[in-house]
Amino acid sequence: MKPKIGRALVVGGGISGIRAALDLAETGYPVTLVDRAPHLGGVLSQLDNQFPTNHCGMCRMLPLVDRDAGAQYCLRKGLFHENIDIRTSTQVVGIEGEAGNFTVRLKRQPGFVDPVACIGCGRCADACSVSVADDFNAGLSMRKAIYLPVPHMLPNTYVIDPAACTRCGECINVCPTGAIRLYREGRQDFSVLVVDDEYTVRDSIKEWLEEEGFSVETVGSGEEALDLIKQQSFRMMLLDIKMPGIDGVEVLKKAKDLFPDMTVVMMTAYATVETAVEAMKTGAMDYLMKPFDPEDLAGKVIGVYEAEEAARAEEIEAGAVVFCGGSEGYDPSTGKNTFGYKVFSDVVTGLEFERLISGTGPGGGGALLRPSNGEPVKKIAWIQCVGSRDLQTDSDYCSGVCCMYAIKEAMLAKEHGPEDLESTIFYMDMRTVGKAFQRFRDAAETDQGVRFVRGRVHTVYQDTHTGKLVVSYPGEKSRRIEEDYDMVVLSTGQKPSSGTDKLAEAAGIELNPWGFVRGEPFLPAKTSREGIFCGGSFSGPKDIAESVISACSASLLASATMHSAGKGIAVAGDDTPEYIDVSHQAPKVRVILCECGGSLPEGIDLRRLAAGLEADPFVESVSFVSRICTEEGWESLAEKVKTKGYNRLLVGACTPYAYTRRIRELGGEVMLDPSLMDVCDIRSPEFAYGEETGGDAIEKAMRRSLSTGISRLRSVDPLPKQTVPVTRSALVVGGGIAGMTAALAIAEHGYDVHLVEASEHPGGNLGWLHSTVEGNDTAILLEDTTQRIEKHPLVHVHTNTTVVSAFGEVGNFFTTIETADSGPQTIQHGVVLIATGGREAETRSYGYGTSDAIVTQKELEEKVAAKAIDYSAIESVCMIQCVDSREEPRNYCSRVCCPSTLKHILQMKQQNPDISVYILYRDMMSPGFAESWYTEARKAGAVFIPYTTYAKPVVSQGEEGGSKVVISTREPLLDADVQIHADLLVLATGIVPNLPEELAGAFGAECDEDGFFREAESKWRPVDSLKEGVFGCGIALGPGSIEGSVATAGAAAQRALRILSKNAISPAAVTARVRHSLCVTCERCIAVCPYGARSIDPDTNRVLVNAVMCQGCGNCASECPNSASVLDGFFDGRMLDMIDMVME
Amino acid sequence: MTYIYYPGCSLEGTAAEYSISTMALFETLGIELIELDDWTCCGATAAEGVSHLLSFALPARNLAMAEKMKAKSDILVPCSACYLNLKRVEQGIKDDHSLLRKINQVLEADDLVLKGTVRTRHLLDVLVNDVALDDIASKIVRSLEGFSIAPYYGCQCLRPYAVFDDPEAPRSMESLITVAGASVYPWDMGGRCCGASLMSTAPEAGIELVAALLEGAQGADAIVTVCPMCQMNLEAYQKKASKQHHTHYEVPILYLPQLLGLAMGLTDDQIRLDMNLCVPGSFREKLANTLQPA
Amino acid sequence: MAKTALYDIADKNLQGALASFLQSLLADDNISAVMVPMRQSGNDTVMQTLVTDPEQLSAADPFSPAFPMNAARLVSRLTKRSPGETVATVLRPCEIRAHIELVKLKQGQVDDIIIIGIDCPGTLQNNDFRKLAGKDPESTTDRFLTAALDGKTQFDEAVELPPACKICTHPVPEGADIGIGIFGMDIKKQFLLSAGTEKGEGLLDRLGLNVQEPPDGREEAVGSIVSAREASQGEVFAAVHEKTDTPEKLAEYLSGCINCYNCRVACPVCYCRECVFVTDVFDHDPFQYLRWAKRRGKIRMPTDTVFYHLTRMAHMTTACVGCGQCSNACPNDIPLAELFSMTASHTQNAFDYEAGRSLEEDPPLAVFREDEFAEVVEIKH
Amino acid sequence: MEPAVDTQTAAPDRSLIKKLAPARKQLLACIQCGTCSGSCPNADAMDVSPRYLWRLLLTDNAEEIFKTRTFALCSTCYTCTLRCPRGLQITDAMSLLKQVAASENLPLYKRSIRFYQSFMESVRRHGRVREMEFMTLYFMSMKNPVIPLKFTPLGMRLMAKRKVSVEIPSKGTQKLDAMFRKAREIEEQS
Repeated sequence: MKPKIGRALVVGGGISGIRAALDLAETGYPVTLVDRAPHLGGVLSQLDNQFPTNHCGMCRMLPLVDRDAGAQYCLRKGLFHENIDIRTSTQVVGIEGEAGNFTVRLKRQPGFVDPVACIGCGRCADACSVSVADDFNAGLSMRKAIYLPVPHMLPNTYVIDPAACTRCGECINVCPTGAIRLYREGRQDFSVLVVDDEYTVRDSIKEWLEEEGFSVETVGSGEEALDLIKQQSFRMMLLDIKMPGIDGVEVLKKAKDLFPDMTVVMMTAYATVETAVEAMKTGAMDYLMKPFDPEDLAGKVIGVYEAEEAARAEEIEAGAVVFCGGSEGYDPSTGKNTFGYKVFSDVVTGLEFERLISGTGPGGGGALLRPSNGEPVKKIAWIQCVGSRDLQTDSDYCSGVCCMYAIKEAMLAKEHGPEDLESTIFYMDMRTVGKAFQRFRDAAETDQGVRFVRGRVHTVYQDTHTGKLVVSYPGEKSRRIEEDYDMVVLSTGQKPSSGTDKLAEAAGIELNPWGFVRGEPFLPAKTSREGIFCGGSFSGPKDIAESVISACSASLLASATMHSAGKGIAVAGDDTPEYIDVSHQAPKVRVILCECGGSLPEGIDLRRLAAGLEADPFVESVSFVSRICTEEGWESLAEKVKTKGYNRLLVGACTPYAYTRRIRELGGEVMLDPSLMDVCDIRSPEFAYGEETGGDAIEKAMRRSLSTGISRLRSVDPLPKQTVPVTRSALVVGGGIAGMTAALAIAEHGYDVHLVEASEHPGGNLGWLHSTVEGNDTAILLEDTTQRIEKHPLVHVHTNTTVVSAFGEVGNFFTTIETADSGPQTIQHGVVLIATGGREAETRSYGYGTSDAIVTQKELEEKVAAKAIDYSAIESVCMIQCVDSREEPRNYCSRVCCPSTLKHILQMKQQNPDISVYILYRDMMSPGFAESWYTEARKAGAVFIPYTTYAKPVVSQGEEGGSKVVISTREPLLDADVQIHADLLVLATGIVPNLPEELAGAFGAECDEDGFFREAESKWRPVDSLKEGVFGCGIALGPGSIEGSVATAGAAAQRALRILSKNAISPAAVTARVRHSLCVTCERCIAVCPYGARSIDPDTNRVLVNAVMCQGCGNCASECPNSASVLDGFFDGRMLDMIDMVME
Repeated sequence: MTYIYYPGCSLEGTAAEYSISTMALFETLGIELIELDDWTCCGATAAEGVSHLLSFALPARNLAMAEKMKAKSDILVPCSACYLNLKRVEQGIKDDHSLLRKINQVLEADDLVLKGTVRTRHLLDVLVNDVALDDIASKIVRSLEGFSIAPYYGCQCLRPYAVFDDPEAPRSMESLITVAGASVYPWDMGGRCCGASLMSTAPEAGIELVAALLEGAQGADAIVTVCPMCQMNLEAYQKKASKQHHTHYEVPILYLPQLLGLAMGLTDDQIRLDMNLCVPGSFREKLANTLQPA
Repeated sequence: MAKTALYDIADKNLQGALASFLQSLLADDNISAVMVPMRQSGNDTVMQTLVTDPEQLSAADPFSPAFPMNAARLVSRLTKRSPGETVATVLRPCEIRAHIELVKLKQGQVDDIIIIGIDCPGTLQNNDFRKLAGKDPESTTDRFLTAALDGKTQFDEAVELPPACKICTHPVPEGADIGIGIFGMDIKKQFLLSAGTEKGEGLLDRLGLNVQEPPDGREEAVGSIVSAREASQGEVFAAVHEKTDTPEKLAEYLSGCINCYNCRVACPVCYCRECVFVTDVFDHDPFQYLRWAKRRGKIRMPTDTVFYHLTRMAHMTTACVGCGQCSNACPNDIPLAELFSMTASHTQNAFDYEAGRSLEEDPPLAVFREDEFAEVVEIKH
Repeated sequence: MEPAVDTQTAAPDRSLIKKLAPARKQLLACIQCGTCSGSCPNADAMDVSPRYLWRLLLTDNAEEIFKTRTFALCSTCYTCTLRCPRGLQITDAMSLLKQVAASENLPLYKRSIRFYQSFMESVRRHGRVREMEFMTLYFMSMKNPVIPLKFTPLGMRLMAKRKVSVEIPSKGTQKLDAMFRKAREIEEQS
C-alpha cells in the first residue's frame, strides 16, 4: 500500500499504543511507535490471562483486512507491520511545531547490546555473574545483569541493566557476534564531587565510585564545594542537604547558576525528604535517601553517566502524536504499608500473583504456591482498593480495573490451586460496571464459591507461630474479625506512569489534578494541545476494552488532524505490483543461506549441506551471504536475487518473522510474488535442534528445516487473488451523539455518510439530559454537533427514517431505508455503524406509579429542567439505585445511574443544604475520576445505605393525605431497620437498548442476551462485530456515559476508515476456498467458520467464501473430510510432503 | 547548640530518670539545655476532654514562655504527650488565625502572647537529625554488643504529625541503637499503641495492649522508648499482663538516653537505672558481663 | 409412554400380516410409496425395493436376515432434495441411525419420509445368508427368526451372527415414526406397532388400529437381549484393543488391506462425493515410492493403508452406527466392524455423543465448547 | 420491631444533635469502610466499634451515641486518623464527643470525666500535675472506695522509688485560675 503523506507518532507500546499504531497503519499512515522500555507490550506482556475468558486473546487485534501487511504473529511476542517503525528504549524529549507539522525530538537510551547483531543465543547471560531481581516476574525471580526483558518476545535480543552490570566484560568475551559494547573506558573522565559534612559518608561514597572507575573528589562543607567547582569542572555532584554553614539547597542554587549542565543529586534523611523534593524543582535531578547502599548509589551515578554518554536526540517529523504512556501499578510499599507488603513474602500484588501462576513465571509450573515456603495455597484473600479510593495515597479516584481482575484472579486461583481452595475478596464496592461484568461476578460467587466480603482490610500481619497471614476486617456490627490466610493479594490500583509529568512538559500538554493527562470535556482522547492525542490509561485508569476504545478514538483524531492538514489525502489505489506469472513454470527454488558471520557451531559444513540440497531436482542453486541481518548482508542478498533463472526464493536465516516486511519489499523489486518467497529458520534459539546436540545434529536439523521449506515453496500455487471493490461511503444507523460523532468523523475524512434517524430530530438522549456530574453542558455539545452535521456536505441525514432491509458484505452493503413521507430508497455503502442507542428502562418496582412523589431519574431531570421541582420546599429525598438492574433478567450495570445520582445529590444540596438525602445502593459505581464526585456527595451530607437483593427496600404510602412516601430498609452497619419519610423518591432504573434483533441481523451482526450489539470480542475488538464491516458504537454497544459514547463512536469510525480508505480490499495470500467438484455441501465448514466468511448459495447449492472476510484460520479445511475445502498454501499434498521432510 | 528544655510534669515525677539521663546525655554531647522558665502542664490528654480551648491554651502558654526567652528557638521535649500538645498548637495556628486569636485571649489572662516563632522538637528528632551520628559514636566507650534492643516509639511522637519518621514503620531509633553497639530487635510493633491512657479508665483493655507488646518483644533484652507514659505503662503492668495471659513477662523498659548513657559509660547517678521499676537480675548480669570498654 | 397397538397375524403368517400392514400404509392418502426389503424374483436375494403397487408387497420380507447394504444411503438418495411426496421406508435400527447422521450432514431429511423401524434380531453376512438360504430360500426368514428370537446366534454349522450384530446394543428402532416390534411377542399371533413420533401417532390413528399396551414380557425380552449384547461387546472390545494397541499391532491387524476402499463405499456415513484417498493427494510421484523404500530399506505396497483407515476413523467414528457393513464388504475379511465400533465408542463417549440418537445433537466436530478436553489443551477448570 | 432510625421521629434531642454538628462535619465524607475500627488498638474493648459509632453520628442518632463508651475508650493514638482512606480527622472527632459528654456531664462517662476534671483541677491549682494529688482528687470524686485499692500496689511501688509523694489536696496557689476562667468565658460565649 502506498503510504500517505502524514506520519503519525505513537508514544508508548503497550496495548493502547499497539492498537493506535495498528489503526493508523491499517488506515495507511506510516507510524513511528516508540517505547522507553526495551520491548513492546507494556504491562500486558506480564499478564497471561484476561477475563472473561481467562485467556490472552491479544492476537485478535491483528489486522483482519489486508492481513499480509503485518505478520500474523502473537502480539505478545512482537508486532510486525509494514507501516510501523518500532523504536524501543526511546523517549520523547520535545515536540515543536503545530498540528500537522510537528518536529519531535527522540532520545534513545544507551544500548549496550546491538539489537541487530544480537542473535539471542544467551551465552552472555550464562557468563554473567550478577544476579538481581527480575522485574518481569515482579521481582519474584532472579535474572542476570544481561538479560531478556521479556522472555517470550520476538525478536528477542539481550539488554544490559546498567545499574546491575559490574562491567566485568565477561559477556563481551563470549558474544559470538560482537554485539556487546560497554563504555567503561570513558569513566575516568567523568568527575564526581561528593559534598557531605560527615566524613564516613563521603569517604565510603568515594570508595564505591572509584571502584566503578569514576574520578571522585570530596569536600565536607558547602563553602568548600562552591570554591572547588569554580576551580575544577565536575560532571556530577552528590550533595548532602543538611550541613552546617551553607546547606545543600543553597549550594544547589548557586552551583546551578554557575553550571546549569551539572547533574546534582541530593542526599537526604527522612526528615528532609520534602526539602529534597523541593530541591528537584530547583534543578536537582533526583535525591537519595540515607542510609543508602552502594549499589543504589553506584547505579544512579552510572545511569547519569551513561545517559549523558549515549543519549543522542534525533528529530522526526510527525503530523500528529498519540500518547499511550499507560499507567503504573501502585506500589504498596511506598505508603503506610499496613499490609506488610515486601515484609511478608506471602503478601503479593495482583501483578505478582499473575506472575506466580504464569507458565513463564518464577515457579515455571504455574502452581499456586506460597512464596515463603513453597507449600500449596489453600486459603487466599484479595484486598481491594489498595492505592485506590484512598486520599492517603493521593488517589481520590477508582482505578476501575481491580475489581474485575481480582475476580478473575480468584477464579484463576481455583485453577492453579487445590480443589478446595478458599478464596475471599474484601471490597468496598464491587464495581462490575462493564457489560458482562456482573454475571462474571455472580458466576464467581455461585459457581466457583468465591466469597465476597464487604469491608476494607486495614492490617495484615503474620502469626509468628503458624506463619499464616492474619487479615483483620470489620465484620458484623463492625466487630473486628481475624482470619488466617496462606496468601494475600493486594489489588493495587493504577497510578500515573512515572515520568508522565516530564513527558507532559516536553509535549506541552496539561495534566489533571490526579496527575494523568487532562482530556477535553466529552472528548477525553483530546489533550490540551492541538494535534496531540491520548489513548489508554495515560489519561486515567482504564481496563483493556476502554484502553482499546480510547486508543482507536485517539488514532481517529490523529488521522483527522493529518487529513485536515492535507497529509492524509493520498489515496491508496491499485498499487499491488504486477508480479511475474510463474504458474506455468516448473518450480525452481533458489536457496540463499546466511553464514551468520562464521559463528555457526563447530561441526557444521555449510558446503556439504548445500550440496545435499542441490541434489533436489527443484532446487535451482544454493549460495551464501555472510550476515543477512546486517545492511551489507541484505544488499548482498538483494544482489543475488537479481539474476534470473528461478521462480521461488528460500532464505535460510534466523528470526524469520522479522523479515516479513523486507521480503515483501524485495518481492516488489524483483516482481516475484512474496508468497513465492520464504525465510526458513536455521539459527534462532527457538529453532529446534532435536534432542541431540553437536554440529551433526544441528546440521541435520538445518537440512530438515530447509528441505521442508523447499517442499513448501515447491507446491505454492500463486493464483491471482480477486480483490473486493469498496463502496466508499458509510451508513450510520441512529442519530444520537454516538451516531452523529461517528458520521462526522467519517465525513471529515472525505467520505459520504448516510445518517438514518428514526425520530424527527437527531440528538437522542441529549434531548433530555442537561448536564453531567462534572458540570459539562450537554446542550452545547448537542447544538454544536447538530450544527456541524447539518452543515457538512457529505453527511446525508435521513430523519423519520428506518432501515427496512439490508444485505451484502464488507465493502458492499445494499440497504433499503424508508422515510415516512418519501418512501423507500436503497443505499449502497461499504460499512455500517450501528448507533441505535438506548433508553431509560421502565419499571413497576418500588411503588412506581402509585404516587407523584416517585419518579425515575429521567423524570427528575426533566422536572428539574422544567422547574417543576423546588428543592427548597423539600425536606427529604430518597434514591434507590439498581432498580431491576444487576439481577436477572437484566443482570448488568447501566453505568450512568450512579454518576447521575451523584449529580442530583450535589444539585439538591447546592440549592438546599438542609435537604436530607438518603441513597439506597448495592455498590456505588463511580469508577475513575467519578469517585471524586462520590466523595463530594458524601461531604455534602448525603447518607448512603447499602442494601442487598435479598432484602430490598420496601416503599409504602406515608400518612393519610400526606405527600410523603415511606421507604423501609435495613441499615447493615447498625444492623437496624430504618424508615425514611421522603418527599421525593428517585428510582435509578438503568438503560435498555434500542437495537432490534432484526436490524442487527440484517447486516450479519448479532445482539447479546441483553439486546445490546454483540462485539466480536469484549476486550480486543470492542466495537467490531464478528462480521467485518459492521461496527457498533454508543449505548447500542452497552450502557455508557456521553464521553463513552463519543469514544466508541470515534473508535468505530476509525475501524470503518480502515476499509473506506481503500478503493478495493485485497484478500490475504492465505485464504480458504472450495473445490466444488469434491464438495457435497454438508455445510460443516459453514458451521465452524468463526468469521462468518462462508455461506451457501441457494441458487447453485454451492458453498461460497468471502475471501476478504476469511482470515485463513483453516477451521474449514480441517473440518472437511475430503479436502473439498482447502486453505491456499496448505494443501494436503504439500503438508504431507513437508511432514515427510521433517520425518526424514 | 542550645535548646530550651521542657521536661513536662511526668519528668518531674514518675519519669524523673528520663529527665536525669536526658540532661546527662546532652551534657556529654556538649549541647546546652536551658529549662523553660515557669513552665506549666501541657494539658495532657485530659484538657481535650474538658475544654477544647484549654487544650490549646495550656501548651500555648509554654510556647509563649519560650518565645519570651528567645524568639527564634527550638524547644526540646522528651515527653511524647507534651511534644504532641505543643506541636499541635504550633501546627494549628499556622493557618488558623481565629484559633491563634482565641489562644491569645486566654493567654492575656497570664500576661502572655503567642506569635508562633518557636519550633517544638522531640528529643528523638533532635538526636537523629541535629546531632551527627559521628559525634555520638565518638562518645561511645562501652559497646553494648550482644544486646538485642526493641525500639518502641509509641504513638504521639509519630502521629498525627509525621515530622521526623515514618508513622507506620518508624526506624529513626535504629541508627542510635546500632551506634551503641547493640543490635536492633526485629519487630513491627514499634509504633503500636500501648494503651497508657486507658489504664485508669479501662484497665482491662489497656493491659491487653501492654501484653501484646511484651509478647512481641519476647527475645529482646530490653525495650527502649522515648515516652514516659509508654515507659511506665510497659514496665508497671508487666505482672498484671503476665497474670492476664498466664505467662511471665519480664523485660526492662529503658529510656533512650539511659541506653545511650550506658554505652557512653555515664555513672549510675546519671542514668538512674535504680528508678526503673523493672530491671531483672539477668539484665544487670548481662550488663556487667558485656560492658567492656569499646 | 408412546402410543402402541397390536397387529393381529392371521394364519400364523407373519409375512402375510406384514404385507397387509404395508398395504394399508400405501392405502393412506399421504403415502405414495413404500420402500421395504423384498425377495427379488428369479433368485434368492433380498433387496430394498421402492413399491407403489400394493400387489407387489406380498414379496416384502423386512425380517429377512439378508443385509446387502445399509439402506440409509438409499434413503439419502430419496430425500437429498425434497421428492414432494411421502415415502414410507422400512428400516433396521442401524439404518435409521445412519440416516439421522446423514440428515445432520445435510445429505437427506426426514420431512418426506415415514420411518417404519423394525426390531432387529440381527443380520447375516452375504455369504452366510446364502448358506442359510441353501435349498429352501422360502423359509429362510422363518427359520432365522425362530432361532434368533430364541436367543441363538448360531444357525447352522457355519452360519452365525456377525460380530457387529452380536455386539449391537440398539436392537429396537428408537428414532422410528412407527416401530414394528417382535421381541417378547408371540409372532404367530401378533406384532407390536409403536408410534415414536407425533407423525407416527397420527398415522396409527388414521390406520384405525386399536390402541393397546404391549404384552408384559416385551420389556424384559428387550432388556435381556441388550444385556447379552452389552456383555459380548465388552469382550469383543477388549480383544480388539489387545490386538491393536500399538501402531505395529494395528498395522498387522490391517495387513490384509488392499486399498479397494470397499469398506468406505459400504459405509453409510462415509458421505463424501469423492474420498480424499482417491484424489490427487495420494497420487504420489513414482520417485516418491522409491525414496521411501530407500529410506527404510523396504516399503509395503500398496502404501497408505493404515493411514487410510486412521483417516476414516478420524472422519467418521463420531458418526459410526456399528452396522457392520465394512466387514461385510471387505474382500480380505479384515474384522473392521469390531475395530471401528470400538473406536466409535471411545470417540462418541468422549464427546458425550451417540451417533443417530437425536437430530438435535450437532456432530461433535462442528461444535466448539470452551470447556471440553481441558486435559488435552491443558486448561484446568 | 420498631425501626432504630426513623427520619421522622429520630433524635428528639435537637440540642444534642447541634452539639454534635462539628463532629458530624468531620465525618461527612466517611465511606463506612471500617479502617478505623480495624486499626483501633482498643476496638475489642469498645462496646460498639468506631465505624458503628460514626454511622450513628451520620444518621443523627445522638441518644444512641451516648449509650456507648466507645469514644471514652479512645486512647488518642491517632492510628485511625493516619490510616483513614478519606483522611478524616477521626481522633479529633473522638475528642469532640468526649467534650460533649463532659459538658453534658453524662453519668455514663463519670469515670473519665472525673478523671480529666481531677487532672485539670490539679493543673489549675499548681500549673503542673501532682500525680498523687490528682489521683486522690479523682478517687474522692468517684466516691468509690474500691478504685483506689486497685492502684495501691502501683502507688506503693512508685512511692518506694520516690517518684511520687503523698500529698493531701490543698487549696494551693490557684496558679492558672485566670486562664481557666478566661477559657471558660470564651467557650461559653460561642
